[in-house]
Amino acid sequence: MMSMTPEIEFCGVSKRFGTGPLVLDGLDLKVAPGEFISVIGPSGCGKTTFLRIAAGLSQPSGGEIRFGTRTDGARPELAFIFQEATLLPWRTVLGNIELPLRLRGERRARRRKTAERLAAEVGLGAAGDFHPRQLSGGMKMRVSLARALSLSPDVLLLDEPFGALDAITRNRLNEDLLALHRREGWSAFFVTHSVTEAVFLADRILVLAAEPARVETIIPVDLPRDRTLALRESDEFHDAVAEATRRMHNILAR
Amino acid sequence: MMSMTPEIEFCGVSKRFGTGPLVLDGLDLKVAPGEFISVIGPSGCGKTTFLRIAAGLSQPSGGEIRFGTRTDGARPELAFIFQEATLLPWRTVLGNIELPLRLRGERRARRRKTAERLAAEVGLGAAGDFHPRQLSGGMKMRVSLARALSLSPDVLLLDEPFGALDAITRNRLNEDLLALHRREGWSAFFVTHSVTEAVFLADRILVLAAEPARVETIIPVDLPRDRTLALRESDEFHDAVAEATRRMHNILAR
Amino acid sequence: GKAGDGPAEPTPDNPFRVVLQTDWFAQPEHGGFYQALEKGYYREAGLDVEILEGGPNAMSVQKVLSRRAHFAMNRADTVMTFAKRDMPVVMVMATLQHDPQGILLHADDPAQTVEDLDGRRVMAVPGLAWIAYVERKYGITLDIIPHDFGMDRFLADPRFIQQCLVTNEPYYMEKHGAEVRVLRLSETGFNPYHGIYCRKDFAEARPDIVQRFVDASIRGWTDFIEGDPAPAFAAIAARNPKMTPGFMAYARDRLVEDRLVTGFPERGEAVGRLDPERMRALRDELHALGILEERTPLASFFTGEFLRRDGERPR
Amino acid sequence: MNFPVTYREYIAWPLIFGAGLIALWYAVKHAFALPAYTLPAPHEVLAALRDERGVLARAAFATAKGSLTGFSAAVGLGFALSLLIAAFRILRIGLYPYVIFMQMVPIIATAAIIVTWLDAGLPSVAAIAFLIGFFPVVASTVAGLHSVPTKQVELFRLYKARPWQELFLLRVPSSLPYFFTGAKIAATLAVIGSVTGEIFAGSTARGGGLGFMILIYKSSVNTPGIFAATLLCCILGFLFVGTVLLLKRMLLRKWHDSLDTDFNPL
Amino acid sequence: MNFPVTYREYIAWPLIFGAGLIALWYAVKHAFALPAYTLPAPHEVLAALRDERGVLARAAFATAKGSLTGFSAAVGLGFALSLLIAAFRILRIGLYPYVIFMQMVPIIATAAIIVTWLDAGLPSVAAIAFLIGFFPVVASTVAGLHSVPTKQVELFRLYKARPWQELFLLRVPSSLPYFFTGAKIAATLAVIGSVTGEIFAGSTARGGGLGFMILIYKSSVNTPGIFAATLLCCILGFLFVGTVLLLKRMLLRKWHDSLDTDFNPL
Ligand SMILES: Nc1ncnc2c1ncn2[C@@H]1O[C@H](COP(=O)(O)OP(=O)(O)OP(=O)(O)O)[C@@H](O)[C@H]1O
Ligand SMILES: Nc1ncnc2c1ncn2[C@@H]1O[C@H](COP(=O)(O)OP(=O)(O)OP(=O)(O)O)[C@@H](O)[C@H]1O
Ligand SMILES: [Mg+2]
Ligand SMILES: [Mg+2]
Repeated sequence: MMSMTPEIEFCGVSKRFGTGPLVLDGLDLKVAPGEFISVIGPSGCGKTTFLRIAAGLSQPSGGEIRFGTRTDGARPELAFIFQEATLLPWRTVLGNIELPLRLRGERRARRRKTAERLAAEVGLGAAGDFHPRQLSGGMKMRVSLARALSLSPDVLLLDEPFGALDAITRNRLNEDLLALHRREGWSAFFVTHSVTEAVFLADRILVLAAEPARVETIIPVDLPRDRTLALRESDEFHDAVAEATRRMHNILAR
Repeated sequence: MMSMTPEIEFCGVSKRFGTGPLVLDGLDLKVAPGEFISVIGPSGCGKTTFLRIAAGLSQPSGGEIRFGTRTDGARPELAFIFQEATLLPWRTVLGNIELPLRLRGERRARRRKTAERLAAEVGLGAAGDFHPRQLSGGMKMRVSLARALSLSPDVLLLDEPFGALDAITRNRLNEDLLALHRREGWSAFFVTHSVTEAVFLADRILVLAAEPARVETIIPVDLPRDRTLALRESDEFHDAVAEATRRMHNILAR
Repeated sequence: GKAGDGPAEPTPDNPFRVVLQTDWFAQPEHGGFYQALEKGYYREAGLDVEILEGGPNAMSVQKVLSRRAHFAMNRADTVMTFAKRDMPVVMVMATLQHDPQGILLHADDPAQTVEDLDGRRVMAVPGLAWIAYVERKYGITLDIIPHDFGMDRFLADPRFIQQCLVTNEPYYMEKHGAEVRVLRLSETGFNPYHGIYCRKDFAEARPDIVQRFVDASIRGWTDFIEGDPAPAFAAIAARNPKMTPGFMAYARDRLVEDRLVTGFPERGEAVGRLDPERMRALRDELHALGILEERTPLASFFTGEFLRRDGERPR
Repeated sequence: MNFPVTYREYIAWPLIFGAGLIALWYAVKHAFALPAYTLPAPHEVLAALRDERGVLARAAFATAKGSLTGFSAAVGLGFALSLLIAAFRILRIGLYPYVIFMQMVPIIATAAIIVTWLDAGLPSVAAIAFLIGFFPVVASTVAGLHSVPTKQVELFRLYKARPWQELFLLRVPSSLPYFFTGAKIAATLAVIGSVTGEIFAGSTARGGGLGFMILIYKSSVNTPGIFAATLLCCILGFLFVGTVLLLKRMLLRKWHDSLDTDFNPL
Repeated sequence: MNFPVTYREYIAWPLIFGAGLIALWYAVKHAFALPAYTLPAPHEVLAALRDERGVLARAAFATAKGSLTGFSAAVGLGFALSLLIAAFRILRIGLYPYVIFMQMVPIIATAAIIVTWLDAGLPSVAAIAFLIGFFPVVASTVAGLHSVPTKQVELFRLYKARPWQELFLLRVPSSLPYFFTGAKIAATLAVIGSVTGEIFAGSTARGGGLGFMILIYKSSVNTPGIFAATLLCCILGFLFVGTVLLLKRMLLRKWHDSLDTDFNPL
C-alpha cells in the first residue's frame, strides 16, 4: 500500500477568491510519504481552502502542487472528510459508509461487511439502518469518518473530523487513527483546533495565520512515532504541547 | 429584562423516536432564572434532543416542561443556536444576523446597526456582505451565534456553538458570552464537549449518558460567578475541572 | 392498416381491400356508402370496403397520399387546391351534385343577402375557398372566427351567424326552439361538387378497382335515395351514437328534396356525375377571383373515365 | 401549520369546498338565467352521465388507454432524455435548445405530421398525449439533476466516480423531488393530451374516446353531455395524479427533508 | 464536466447541432422522397416565410400579445394562488384538489365557455393561453414552497415569525428554483396556448394570430406556410424562455448552491 503514497510538494501556492484578499500567499511545503501534518489556525484563515486545493477541488490562483515523481498527472487516491458531514440523505448509515466501495465496483456482500465493521468501529453498530436525518451531529461526522476509511487511500484529508465529538469518543478515535496510520502508511492533513490533538497526532504542525495570509510556520513535533494515550500523560508530551502553544501564540499574535 | 426570565422545570421528561430505544428517560431538572447550565455527554446521547424539547421543537414522549408561574402557556423568548449553522443561503451575513429583528418588525436602519455591531463582535466585521456559501465553517457558526444574540432572549439554547472554532476565538467568545450573561441575565443551556469550557461557563453541569438513558447527573460548579480568562490559570479552576472530569468519567464508565 | 395491393382479379370470396375515408363522423350525408356496404354491393363487386370516419381535423388527404386510405371525400375546389400543391390525386366521382353548405342566420336577422353580411362576424372554417369567393365577388369583408363545430353560441346569441350544412344544423336549431334561415352558398354562385378522390397512380394502376368502387357506390347512393335507407341508418347509428332516427330522416329528406345527390336530370345531372364543363367553369371563376393562382389543367385533378357519359346507373 | 392533521380533515375539507363550488355553480346559473345548452346544472350533468353511461364508459376506456400510453412514454422517454442531457454537456448545450424548440410547435401543426406517419387512432392519440406531457418532465428533471448540492458532487469526484455513477447514484436520487413535480404536471396533462389528440388526429372507427364524444355532443348541442364527458376526463386525470403522488410518497418519505411532506398529499 | 466553458461553445454547439438537424431533415426528405406537401425542405419553409412575411409578421405580433398577456397572468396568478395554498392549510386540503381538477378540463370544453363570456379575440386567446400555463406554475411553486428544509422552518417558528413572514421571508426565496422551473414550462407553453386559443377563439378582424394563419394554411393545404408559421411560434417561445432564464440567473446566481448553475443556461 505504502508504495503508492507519494511525496507531496506545494510550490508557492496562493489563493484569492474573486477580488477578495489573499487567503493563501505563496505557501511552500514538502510532505514526505506517510507523513502526518496537523493544520491549525484561526477560523477563516484558509485551512479548508488549503485542503481543498490539495485535493484538487479548488484551483490555486498561483503556484502548483506536485505529487511524487508522477508525470502522468494522475492524483493519488484521496479521501476527504469535509468539515460538514456530507452524507447522501437517501442512503442509510451503512449505505453511506460503503459508497466509495460501491463506486469502485466492490461486490455487494463484501462492501456490506466492510461497512458493518467500520460502523462498529466508530460506535454506530446499532444505527446501521438509520437515515442521516435520524442521526445526531456527532453521529453524522462519524459516518463521514467511516466512509473515508472504507477505501485505503494514499492521502487522507481531514477537516476537523472530531470537533463535534466528546472527549472519550475523540480519544478513542485518535488512537484508532494513529494505529491505522501506522498500518496503512498514508499521508495525512488533519485540521484541528486542539493543540493537544495536533501534537498527539502529527509529525509536523502547519500553523496558518489569517491576516496577512503570507505568514505560516511549521512546528516539528519531536515525539516518537509510536504513540498511545499513555503518552498524553507524560511530561515529554506536556512540554511539546506547551512549546507548540507558545510558538503558535507568537505567530498568531504578530 | 431579567424580570421575564422564568424558572424552568423539567418533570420526568422522556423521549423515544418511533419504536427506538429511550433517548431521555424521566429527566427531572429545575433551573433558576438566569442560571447557566452546561450539558455534556457522549455523541448521540440526547443533548440536542434535550435542547429541542426545551425549545418546544420536539414533543416529549412523557413528562412535561413548565416555564415559571406562567399559566398562559406562552413560551418565553428563546434563542437557539443549532449544532449545524442554519443560515438562509440567499441572505448575506448581515441579513442573516438581523433576521430575528426583521421578524420582530424592527426598523431597517436600527437592525442594520445592531447587526453590524454583532458581526464585528464575532469577528466578521469585514464579511458583512458575504453570502453563506462564501464562508468558512467557523464563520457560519459565528454568524449563527451573532443572530442568536441579536434579540434579548429569556432563554438561550446553544448546541456546541464553539466546536468549530480555534482556541483563541473560542476563549474570546467565552468571555463575551459570560459578560453578556451577567448583563442580560438570561438562562442558558450550553452543549459542549469541553469539560474546561463547561466548568468555565456554568453554574451547574448536566451530564447525560447514552445507555441506559436514565442515567444523568448534575455537577455543581463552585466558582465565583464573576469569571474572567485569568480564572482559568488558577488552581481553584484546575481543581474544579479535575473534579468534574473525574465524576464524569465515573458516570460515563458505568 | 396500410392500403396494400390486392388480388388481380378480385371476387366476392377473394375481395380487394379498399379503405374509404369520409370527411366527418358517420352521418346521413355519407348514406350511399353505408348503404352499399350494408347491402353487400361492394362485396358483390369484389371489394372489401372499410369506411373510416373523419372529423374536424380528419387530414384525409394525408391518409390518401400516404396510401393509408384509397378514397376520400372533399369538395371540387379543395381538390383543385390539392392539384395546385402538386398532390397527385384525382376526383373520380361526385357524391353531391350541389354544395350543401350555407350560412345560418336567425330568422329575424336583418341580413337578407350575402351582401348584407359585410363586416359581420361569421363562424366558419378559416381559409375555405367560399369565404374568399363571396368576399371578392360581392366586395364584402367577413370577420371570420374559427368554427368550433358547435351550436351553443348560435343559440345563445341572437345575432350569431355560422357556416352550416343545410342538411344538418337547422334541424338541431329548430329542435332547440330557434327560428333559423339559411343562405345557400350555391345561390351565391359558389357551387362545387362534393366527391370522391384517390391517388392518380392508383387510378392508373388499378382502374378496375376504381371502376368497381365507383359503380358500387353509385348503386348504393341510388338505393339510399330511392329505396329504403334503413340499412345505412342502422350502420350510421351504430357508429355515431348521436344519430337519431329523427335527425337522419331530416337529413335524408334534405338530400332528396333539394336534389343534392341526384341533381336535376334536365341539366344532365345524375348520381355520381361530374360534368367537365362545370369543373372548368368553377376553376376559371376561382382563377378570375384570384383564389386559384393558376389555371390548373382539368386532368390534374379530375377524370371522367369512370363515369358513363349518360350518367346511366350501372347494371 | 404544524399541528397534526387527522385524516378526517382530508375528507371533510374537500367535501366542504366541493359543496361550495357546486353552490356557486347553481348561483351563477340562476343569476344569469343560463339555459342548459350554455351552462347545464350539476344535476343535469349527472343525468347525462347516467343516460350515456354505456357510451361514456367505452369512451373513457379508450381515452384512458391513450392517456396511459402517452403518459408512460412522456415519463419514460422524458426521464431518459433528461439523463442524456445531464450526462453529456454537449447535448445540454447543443441539443437541449432544440428540445425546447420542439416543445413550442403547436399541436395542430404536429398533428398533421403525426397523422402522416402514424395510423390514426390510438397511436396518433398517444403520440400527441406524449408530446404534451414530455417537456414538463424533461424541464423538471433536468432542473433537478442540476440542483445537486456542490459538496455532494465534489464527494463523488473525489472518489473518482465514473460519470454514470455520478448520474445514477447521486443526481438521479437527488432530483426525485423535481422529477415528481414534472411527473405530476405530465399526469394532469395526460388526459388533456389524449383528448386533444382525439380531436386533432382521432379516427373513430376504433372506438372514439372522450374527446371524440365531446365533439359529437357539441355537434348535437348536448352541453350536459360535454360536461359529463369532461367530468370523466377530470376523474381519469385524478387517477393518474393520485398514482404519481402515491409513488412519490413511497419513494421520498423516508429521507426527504421537508417538514410538510407528511401534510401535503398533493 | 467541471472544466470552465467558454462562451464560444454556447454559440458553436447549438449551431453544429442545428446544422445536423437540418441535414437530417434533408436526409429524411430525400430518403422517403417526401413531397413539399408532406415535408417541405428548409429552404421551402424559408421561401414561404419570405412570401408571406407581411401577413405572418402581423400574425406573430398578435400571437405575441396573446402569449405575453396569458403568460404574465399565468405566472402572476399562479404564483399568487401558490402563496395562498401554501399559507392556508384549509385551501391546501380543500381547494387545491379542485385546482388540479380544473386543470384537467380539456381546452375544447373550456374554450366554449371562455368564448361565450369573453367574446372572440385577444381576451379569449389570452385566457386560454393563461389556463394552459397556469398549472405548471402552481404545481412547481407549491412543490417549492413545501420543500423548505425543516431546520429553517424551525428557526422561523422559534423566532415566532408570523405566518406571512414565514411565507415571504423563508418559503418564497427558498422556492425560487422550483418556481423558475414552472415559469420555464409556462413560457414554452405560452405560445402553444395562444395558438390553441386562436384556433378556438381567433378572429380575422382582430388580426388572427399565427394559430389562425395555421388554420388558413391548413384549409388551403399550404404545408410550407404551416411550417413557416410554426417556426415563428418557436422563435417567439424562445424569447419567452430566454427572458425567464435571464431573470432566474439574475436572482439565483449569487446564492443558489448548485455546481452547474454557471454552466447551464437553460
Ligand atoms: N428524527 C429522529 N429519528 C430517530 N432517531 C433520532 C432522531 N433524531 C435523533 N435520533 C436519535 O436520538 C439519539 C440522540 O440524538 P441527539 O441528536 O440528541 O444526540 P446528541 O447528544 O446531540 O449527539 P451529538 O453530540 O452527536 O450531537 C441518537 O441516537 C439519534 O440516533
Ligand atoms: N467560495 C468562496 N468565495 C469567497 N470567499 C471564500 C469562499 N470560500 C472561502 N472563502 C473565504 O476564504 C477564507 C478562508 O476560508 P476557509 O474555509 O479556508 O477557512 P477555514 O480556515 O477553514 O476556517 P474554519 O476554521 O472556520 O473552517 C474565508 O475568509 C472565507 O470567507
Ligand atoms: Mg474550515
Ligand atoms: Mg447534538
